[in-house]
Formats: sequence, structure tokens, C-alpha cells
Amino acid sequence: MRRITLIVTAVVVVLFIISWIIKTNTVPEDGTFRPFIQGFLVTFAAFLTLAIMSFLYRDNPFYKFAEHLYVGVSAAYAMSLGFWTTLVGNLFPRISQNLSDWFGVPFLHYEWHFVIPPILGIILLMRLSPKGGWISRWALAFIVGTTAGLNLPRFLRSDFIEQISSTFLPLLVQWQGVGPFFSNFSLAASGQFIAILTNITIFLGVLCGLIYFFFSKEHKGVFGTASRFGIWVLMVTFGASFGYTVMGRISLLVGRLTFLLKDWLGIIS
Amino acid sequence: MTNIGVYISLLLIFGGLLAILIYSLKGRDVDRRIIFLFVLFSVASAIIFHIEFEESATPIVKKVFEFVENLPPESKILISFDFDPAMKPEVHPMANAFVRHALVKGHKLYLMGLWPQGQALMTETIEYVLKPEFPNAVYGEDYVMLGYKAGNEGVLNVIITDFRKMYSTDAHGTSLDSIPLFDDVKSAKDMDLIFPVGGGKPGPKEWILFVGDPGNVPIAPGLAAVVAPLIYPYYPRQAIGLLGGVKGAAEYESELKKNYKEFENVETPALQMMGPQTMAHIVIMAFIVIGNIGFFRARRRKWQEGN
Amino acid sequence: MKRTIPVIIVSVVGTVLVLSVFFPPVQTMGEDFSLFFDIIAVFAFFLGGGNLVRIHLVKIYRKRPDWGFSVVTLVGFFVTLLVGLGKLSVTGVTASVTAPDSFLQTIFVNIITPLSSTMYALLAFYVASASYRAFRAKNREATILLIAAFIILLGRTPLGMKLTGWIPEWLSILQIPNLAVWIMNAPNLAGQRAILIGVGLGVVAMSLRLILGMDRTYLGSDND
Amino acid sequence: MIFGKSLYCSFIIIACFFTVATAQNEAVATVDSVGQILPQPPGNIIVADHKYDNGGIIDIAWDRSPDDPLGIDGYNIYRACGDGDFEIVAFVLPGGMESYSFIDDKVERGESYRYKISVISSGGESFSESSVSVRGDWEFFDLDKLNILILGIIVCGSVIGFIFTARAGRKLFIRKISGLEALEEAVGRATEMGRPILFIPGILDMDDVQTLAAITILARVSRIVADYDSKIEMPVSRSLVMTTARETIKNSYLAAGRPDAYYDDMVHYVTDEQFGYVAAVNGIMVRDKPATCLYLGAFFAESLILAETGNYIGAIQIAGTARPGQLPFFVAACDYTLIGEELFAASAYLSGDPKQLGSLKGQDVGKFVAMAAMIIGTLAVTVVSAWQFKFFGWLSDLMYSMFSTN
Repeated sequence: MRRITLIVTAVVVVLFIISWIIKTNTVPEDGTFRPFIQGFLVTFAAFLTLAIMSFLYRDNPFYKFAEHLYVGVSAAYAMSLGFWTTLVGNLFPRISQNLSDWFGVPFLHYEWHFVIPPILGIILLMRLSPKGGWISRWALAFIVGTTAGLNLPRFLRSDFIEQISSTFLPLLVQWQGVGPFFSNFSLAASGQFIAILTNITIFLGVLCGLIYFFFSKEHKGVFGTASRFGIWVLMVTFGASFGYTVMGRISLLVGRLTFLLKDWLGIIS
Repeated sequence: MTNIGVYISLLLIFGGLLAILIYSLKGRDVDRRIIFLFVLFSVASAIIFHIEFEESATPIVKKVFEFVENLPPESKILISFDFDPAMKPEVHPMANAFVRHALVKGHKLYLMGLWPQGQALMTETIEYVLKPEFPNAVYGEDYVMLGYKAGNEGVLNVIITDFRKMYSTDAHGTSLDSIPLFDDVKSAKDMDLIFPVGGGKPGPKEWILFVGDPGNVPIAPGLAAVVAPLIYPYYPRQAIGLLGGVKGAAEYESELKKNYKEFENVETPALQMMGPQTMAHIVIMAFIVIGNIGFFRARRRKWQEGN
Repeated sequence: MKRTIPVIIVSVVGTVLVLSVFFPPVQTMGEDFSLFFDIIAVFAFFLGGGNLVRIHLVKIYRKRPDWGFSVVTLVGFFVTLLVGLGKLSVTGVTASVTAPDSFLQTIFVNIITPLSSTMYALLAFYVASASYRAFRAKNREATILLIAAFIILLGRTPLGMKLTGWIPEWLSILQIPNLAVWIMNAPNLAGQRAILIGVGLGVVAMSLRLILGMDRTYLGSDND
Repeated sequence: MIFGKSLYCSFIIIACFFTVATAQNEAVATVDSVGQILPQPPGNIIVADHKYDNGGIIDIAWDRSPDDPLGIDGYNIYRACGDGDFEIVAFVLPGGMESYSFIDDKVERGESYRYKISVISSGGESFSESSVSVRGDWEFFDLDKLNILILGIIVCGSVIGFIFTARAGRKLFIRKISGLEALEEAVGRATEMGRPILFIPGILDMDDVQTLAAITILARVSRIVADYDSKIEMPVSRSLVMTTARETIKNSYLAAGRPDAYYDDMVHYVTDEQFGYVAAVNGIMVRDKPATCLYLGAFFAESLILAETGNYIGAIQIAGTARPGQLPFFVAACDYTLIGEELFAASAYLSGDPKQLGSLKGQDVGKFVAMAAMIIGTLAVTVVSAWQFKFFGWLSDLMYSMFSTN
């Protein structure tokens, strides 16, 4: 091991212990654990946070430690939850009185066809063996088939048909066909003009956006102009996404820093 | 004291930005790690010095709030925790605000989740918000924790016709038949409102596709900022309104505070985050401007050299 | 045998699920298939766990670089699995797997939460450095994008109101928060809807190809 | 005790008063043996089989009891199967409506049922007449979803139709995709500068459509590279992608008649770990300074980091992904971006695969239907909102019934 690595590790260990001691004496009592253990838990959480952040400087053993821990723990977490909620909750009450009693869930009634999913599940696990891999495709096929069968009608309904009728918007708002068009012209955000502008933008935006993604006709002439307008609308859309994504990422950082400053360092209350 | 701190850190931040501007005008490159430190400092100082702002709800958030206001008492509201800790700072405040609003209006709450991590966060909500703030709420009569189920869209496709087929018990192993809240509930269609809170897959989009549209149930999604713009096409017909990111959460929190005296002193994490959030937005916008100034200068120089 | 049966399974399951939407008599079967899917999804978690264990055991066994970290993964995995499957807590076995006093909840709060949320918090830093070094108004499209992003970023913070709050009511669309709301409600909605319709049709076509057995990429290559 | 009783009596007196005061020409209140006033029963009970279901649902509706506005406890719903006895199946709270409805979803298909509604108040319970007998039937087809089926058949039919047309050898037109021309230019520039081309196929495995599209485009890129005699470098994060990519590039070099110039190390596997992969690619970029970077495939958070480094080393960058969350970053940081479906269209165009071409064409039919419907529907709604012409009213109703599902 290089000397610098040793020194850094030693410093981290010392800081960890100091923090542990201080936290042990300052954490509020919550009844589940003794302060000694609670102090450790908070310090450990802070250590993991900083270990991941150290990747910003460069890839290093602390980051690798944290990342590897994450991979292992989260896989086991999902397995535990899946076991208790779905296998114990949905499968056992349908296939075995004994298993249901053992795990303390109310037994429903026998449904013979519910032996199929566990069989397919075990077939899926065959993928772990080098030779039985091919049979795991049966289970995979079930998953693929279910997803395809579930998605087809629902995407057709919600993302295609419903979207079309949602675009049927009156392009003339608050006008009864006679008299002056604008009762009170203004650029107020809640005014008539902006309402009309909104509907026209939506209508033309969707139309031209679709034209941009239309591949059966060359983008020339009117079609070309429309597709150019379409790409501008798409760019505004991406700009909005961009802004929101930045906002989201920052929120996560704020959340993490709040943990460090509040729960760990106790600088703010 | 705090004020001085605010001024000093503002001064440092703007001074730093100026320095970076000058640096890049000279055509030199600023190391990315300096930028990292800069972001860290500006966000941390805003957290420490508690820069807080007022919020007012935008129409799209207000629609959700008013929908809950206008529901008859004892309506059935389902909140789905479809997120993990990585999204928690943005969307957990929404889930908590929904819980507060629903209970203070006397509605019945059903909590479930499509993400395994959601169940642990559900527990946090119940322990830190529901139980301390609503000590009179009775489990099984006012709220119930159904917990997580594996299977993404598959779960939704079953609960749209039958809850009991998917959840034979709640998260504690109690049979649904012995829970009063389920006396007159058969499927998700019996809900008066569904709040899917999340931002990945499965999440609010799946709720609209698999429950909202086929079952004609009002959906009010609480979304992580990253996916919020993607859900706008469903508004207003397929989603009655939506909350996008920490800003949406902050608006909802402020609306709750404004309308209900009892929430004046509760924690409002989303509102508190808006200060640091604003600071970071300013810094990032400044970076884009500075970067582009450098870019256009360099391009012009190249041009001039070319001629 | 290796390729025909999977294709038949996909077709049958897919067809039943599509029909169950339109034909009430098939509905129960569709629900049962969804439940099957949910149960198999749990086995997929087990598969993930099994794969993880296998990969890291091989790494340790062959003394690959960084094999020591694989030990960390395995220890984390097995400890979590033990307390999770056992529903363990200080006081014994809990009723709910995520009961507030269970060890699994402790691991969740103190290990999973800091790790997964910090992973994503890193992106805030990268967004900042990319905005300084990469986001350029180099053509008309990128310029429009950046301007829209600017308005949204300003409008989503209280600063937007502070800067443009003085604009009178009859011009209030020019106030940045209002403008941001308008962008979200009009051009953003339109663009997203165009994308949504396109992607939706793509999903429909893809699902159809799978159900009809025209697309067999999920089977992978013939070698394994 | 006494206090409680007197309160009870006074309550009854008040209730009587109200009942008498508000009972207008309605049936005289019945008094039971104890002397309390029974509420008047609800009337007009309508029972019907639920439409388009599995047979397990019956709809019940009834008019409220005249006493409803005075405060009742609620309604009990009784059900009898066949000639059997009546049993309580549900309790409905009063809600101030003129009429109530209930959906009984716990009946057996094929059995006949009769229903009775009773109203409960402090005065007791009084029953309505028994309803007619109704059988829980299932319908073979859900007529409410007819429009989904028709539109589904149009879209799916045209996808299938075009796939068969393409298979039969008919040429299907696809417009020029400008990103593809940019590709050629970018490769040319790398050749001029004598620096390599970096190709990143995303971080997902071969089972993702985007990775497949990326490999199709790789075939094209590597062909140009082989023709121009420049260099390509391709670090990947999945071993299966590595195998496929090697094969693809090898074939391109063969087709260009320069199999000797190909070597396996053009494509090398780095690691499956997302951030580990990004760190390694970053290293390669800074070290080798590729003149052109191509990011095609499925990208997640790494899009940002890659594009930033590419910008830093001054490379021409072309990106393409269908992941909406990453598109904005690519558009802002790269010179050219294949947006969403353009990636698939490019792949279909280059490969000439009938399956891809047919799908693309079929989806175009769907888009055409959408555009036409939007124009007609918007026109109808606009005209109706201003002038209320009958024909347009009819037209807008038709459009809504066709394109709305609730």
C-alpha cells in the first residue's frame, strides 16, 4: 500500500472515532438503540455520504468501498421485501396451508394454477447454471409476453387515443361569433389573448412536432417549414426538461448537505 | 449575526464568479474540481444561513389542493410511494403534505408502494408525520399501510379489479377482511383520488395508464423534477393537476400552512430547500453565461485569425 | 425447442392480456397472468442476487484486481438478507418487514439512504461543471433550448418574481414565473405530447412484433 | 340515566315535529309498536346487470327516502339469490343526493338476484319492496372499448401490412435523416486530423432496442472508417455488446476489402459498473483526444459527464438516444443529436431490415391518423365554441366519441 493511502486511511479512522464519541454523547434518545450504537450509525451514514462524494476528486478506495456496499445491500433489501410481500403475501396463501401457517398469513384457498409462477421462477433461476441457461428463456418469455400484452392496449389508449382528443381545443376562446373579438385586449397571464395563444401553440406544436417525426415524406416546402417549427417547439420542450432536471439534481444535493450539516455536524437546527 | 454571514457568503460567491469570468475571458481553463467546490460552498452557505422565501401556488398545484379540499369527508385517498431515497428530498415532502392534508380533512388513507424502498419510506411517514401529528388517527379505520408489492404494472393491473387478489393482507400481516377501511372497497376504482408519488418506472405514468384511464379514477401525481415535464401532456384530462419537484412540494406546503392553522409549526422541508435551491440555480445560470461568453470570444478570435 | 417454445409463450400470454381488455370473459385469466408476473418478478430479484453472489465469488476466487471490495459486497448482501428474511429486530421478530425498530429499517436509513441519494447528488456537481464547460449556444436549436431553460430555472425560484414583479398586470405574461408556467403549459405540453404519441406508437408496434413472434431479440444469440 | 332518557325523548319529539312539518302530501308516517316513528322507505328501485363485465357485477339504484333530508343513519342493501332469503350485503351512508346507486360486485355469474333497500333512522328500519330478479351476465365484448379496438386494428394492421410489403421486396421510402450526413462529415474530419473516432454504444445490453440501433449505425460508421483508413475506438460496458460490435466492425472491414486492417482491440470491455465505466471512458478521452465522439444508444446520468469531457477536448460530438431525460443535455452539449425516433429511423434506413422499416411506416400511418383527427377535431370544436353550427356540433361529438375513452 502506498504511504499516502495509509495516511489518509489513518486520518479517516481517527476522525470517524472522534465523531462517534461526540455523536454518542449528543444524539437524542429514541428508544430503539443505545446512544453508543446510534452515534455509530449516524457517523457511518455520514462517512458513506462523504465516501461517495470523494469520487468528485477522483476514483478512490473509499468510493469503491461505498459503491460495493451499496450494490450488495440494495440487492438483498429488494429480495427481502419481495420475499415477504409477494411470495409470503400472494403465493403461499394460494398453494399451501402449512406454509401460510408457518409464515403467519391467512390462507385463502387452493388455486392449483398458482404452482405455475414458482415453477417459472425456478426455471428463471436456472440461468445461474451454465448449462440450464436456455430453459430460463421460458420464464423470460413469460415476462416479455406479459409486458407486451399489458403495454399494447394501454399505450394505445392513454398515449395515443386520449392524447388526440386532449388536443381538441377551441382556438377562439371567449368569443360568441359576433361583436368585437377581444373584449379587453391585454397580455395578462390570465387574459383572453394568452388563452388563445396557449391553445394555438398546443395545436400547432403537437402537429408540427409530429411532422418532425414523420419519416415518409421529405421535409420540403410547407412540410419543411412545419417541421422546422416542430423542432423549435421540441427545443423549448427540452429546455424545460433541462431546467427541471437541473432543479431535481440540486434538490438531491441540498438534501444530502442538509443531512451532513444538520444530523451529523449539528451546525443547523 | 446571520445577516453578516449571508452578506459575506454572497460576496464570496459573486467574487468567485467574477474571478471565474475573468479567468475564462483570458482563455484559460478552470479545473472542474474548483467548480465542484464552488457549488458545494454556495449550497452549504444557503443552508447554514437559512435563506427562506415565500411561495405561492401555481394553478397546476392549486388544482390538486382544491380537489382535496372539495372532496366530501371520509373520501378514500390512496397514496403510492413509488420512490427510493435518491428521490426522497424532492418527493417525500409531497407524500407527507398529502398525508397531512388528507387526514386534516377527515379522509381515509390507503398507503402502498410499487418500489421496495417505498415501504421503508412509508414507515418513516407513519412514524414521523402521521403518528405524532394525528394521535387520534386509528390504524385500520383512518389509515392503512398496504406496503410494497413486486410486479410493477402487474400489480396495478390486478388492483384495478380486485385489491384482495393482490393484497391478501396489509403490511403487518392482517387480513384485509378484518380491516374496516376495506369494508366497502373492492378495487382501486373505489378510490376517490390517487396520489402516485415518484418519478421512475413504475411510477405516476403507469398509474395513469393502468388505473387512472381504465378505471376513471382521478390521479394527482407528485413527481420528481426530472420526469415532471413528461407528465404534462396528461394534464388536465388524465391527471387533475401535478406537483413537480421540490418547487411543487414547497407550493403545496405553503398552501397547507396558509389554510390550516395547525400546520403553522410543522416541518416544511421543501420550503426550506428553496433557499439553497435558488442559490444553486443562480450559480448554474451564471456558469452557463460565463461559459458562453468564453465560447463566443474564442470563436470570434478564431474568426479574426482566419481572416 | 429452445427457440419455439419461448416464442409460443410470448404469443399466448401477450394475446390473452390484450384480449382481456376487450373481452370480459378473458378478464380473470388476464388478472391471473398479472399475478404470475408479479410472483416471477420476485424470482427476478433472486436471480439478481444470485448473479451478484456468483460474480463476486468468482472475483474473490480468482483474486481479480479489487477483489477485497467484493468481500464488502458479499458481507453487505448476506447480512442484509439475514436480517431481512428473518425480520429481525432488537426485540425479536417484527410483524412488518420494515417495522420502525427492525434491523432492515436501520440498514435502510443508515446505509441505503445515504448511498443511493449521494450517488444522485453527485450529478448536481456534474450539471454545474457541464453548464460551465459544455452547454453552448452553438446553433439555433441549442440557443432556443438554453433560453427556455433559463426562464424555467429563474421562474422556478423566488428570484424570478423579485426581478420582474414590477411588470404591470396587463403585461403579466412577461413576469418570469408566469412565463415559466406558460412554457410548461403550452410549448412544453405540445412537444411532450408529440413525443408521447410517437413513443406510444413505437411501444405498440414493438409489442405487436413481440406477440406475433416477428421480433426475437430477447432470445439473445444462439450460442448460450 | 334519566338525563339520557329525557334527551332521547326530546329528540324524538323534535324529530316528529320536523317530520310532520316537512311531510308534504307524502305517505303518513308509520308508527311501530313501541311508538317510534319509522322512516319512510326508499322507492323506485332499479336493478340491472352491469354492462360489459365479467358477469360478477349488478348495478342497483334507488330514490332516497323522503326522510333522508331530516337525518337518517343510512341504507341497508339486502340481496337474495334465486328464491333464497334476503341478506345484508352493504350499508350506504346518506350523502344528501336525490337518488343513490350501488355497485354490487360480489355476485356469481349466471345466478339471479333480487334486492331490497331499507332505510335506517333512529326510529327503526323500514323496507322497500323487493326488486325484480336480475341475472349477472357477462358480455362477450366490451362495446365501450370499440373505438380502441378499431384504432388498434388500424395501427397494428398497417404495421403488419408494411412489414409484409417490405419483406416482399418493395422499396419503402424514408426521408433523409440529416444526422447521418453529419456522421460522414465527422468521420472525414477525424481522418484529416489523424485522430481516432470514439464510439460509445450506451450502457445497456444487447436486449435494448437503442443498443441494437447503435450497432446498426456502427456498421455504417466502421465502413466509412475502413474506407478512409482512419481509426475507431470503442470501450463498452457489456461483454455481449463487445462480441457483437467486434463482429460488426470486422464485417465492415471485410466489405471494404481491408480485412488486414482490423484488429480485436478496437472494441474492448471496461466494466459493467456505471460510474466506473464513465471514469474509464473519461480517461481514454483525455489521453487519446479523439477528434469525433459518437454517443449512440441508451444513456443515463453519464450523458452529461461524457459530453462535457468531449467538449473540453474539442471533439465533434454526435449523439443519439431515445431517453427523454438525457436528450436535453446532448442537444445542449453536442454538435448534432438524433432525437428519439430519429435514432430508430436512422437504423432502419441503414439496415434496410423489413421489420424495422415496416414498423416505422406503420407508425407513420398512426401519426397521420393523429394529425388528421387533430385538425378535424380542433376545427369542429373551434367552430362550435363560436357559432354553434349543428353540423359541427355533430362532428365534434363524433370526434370525441372516436378519440376519447372515458
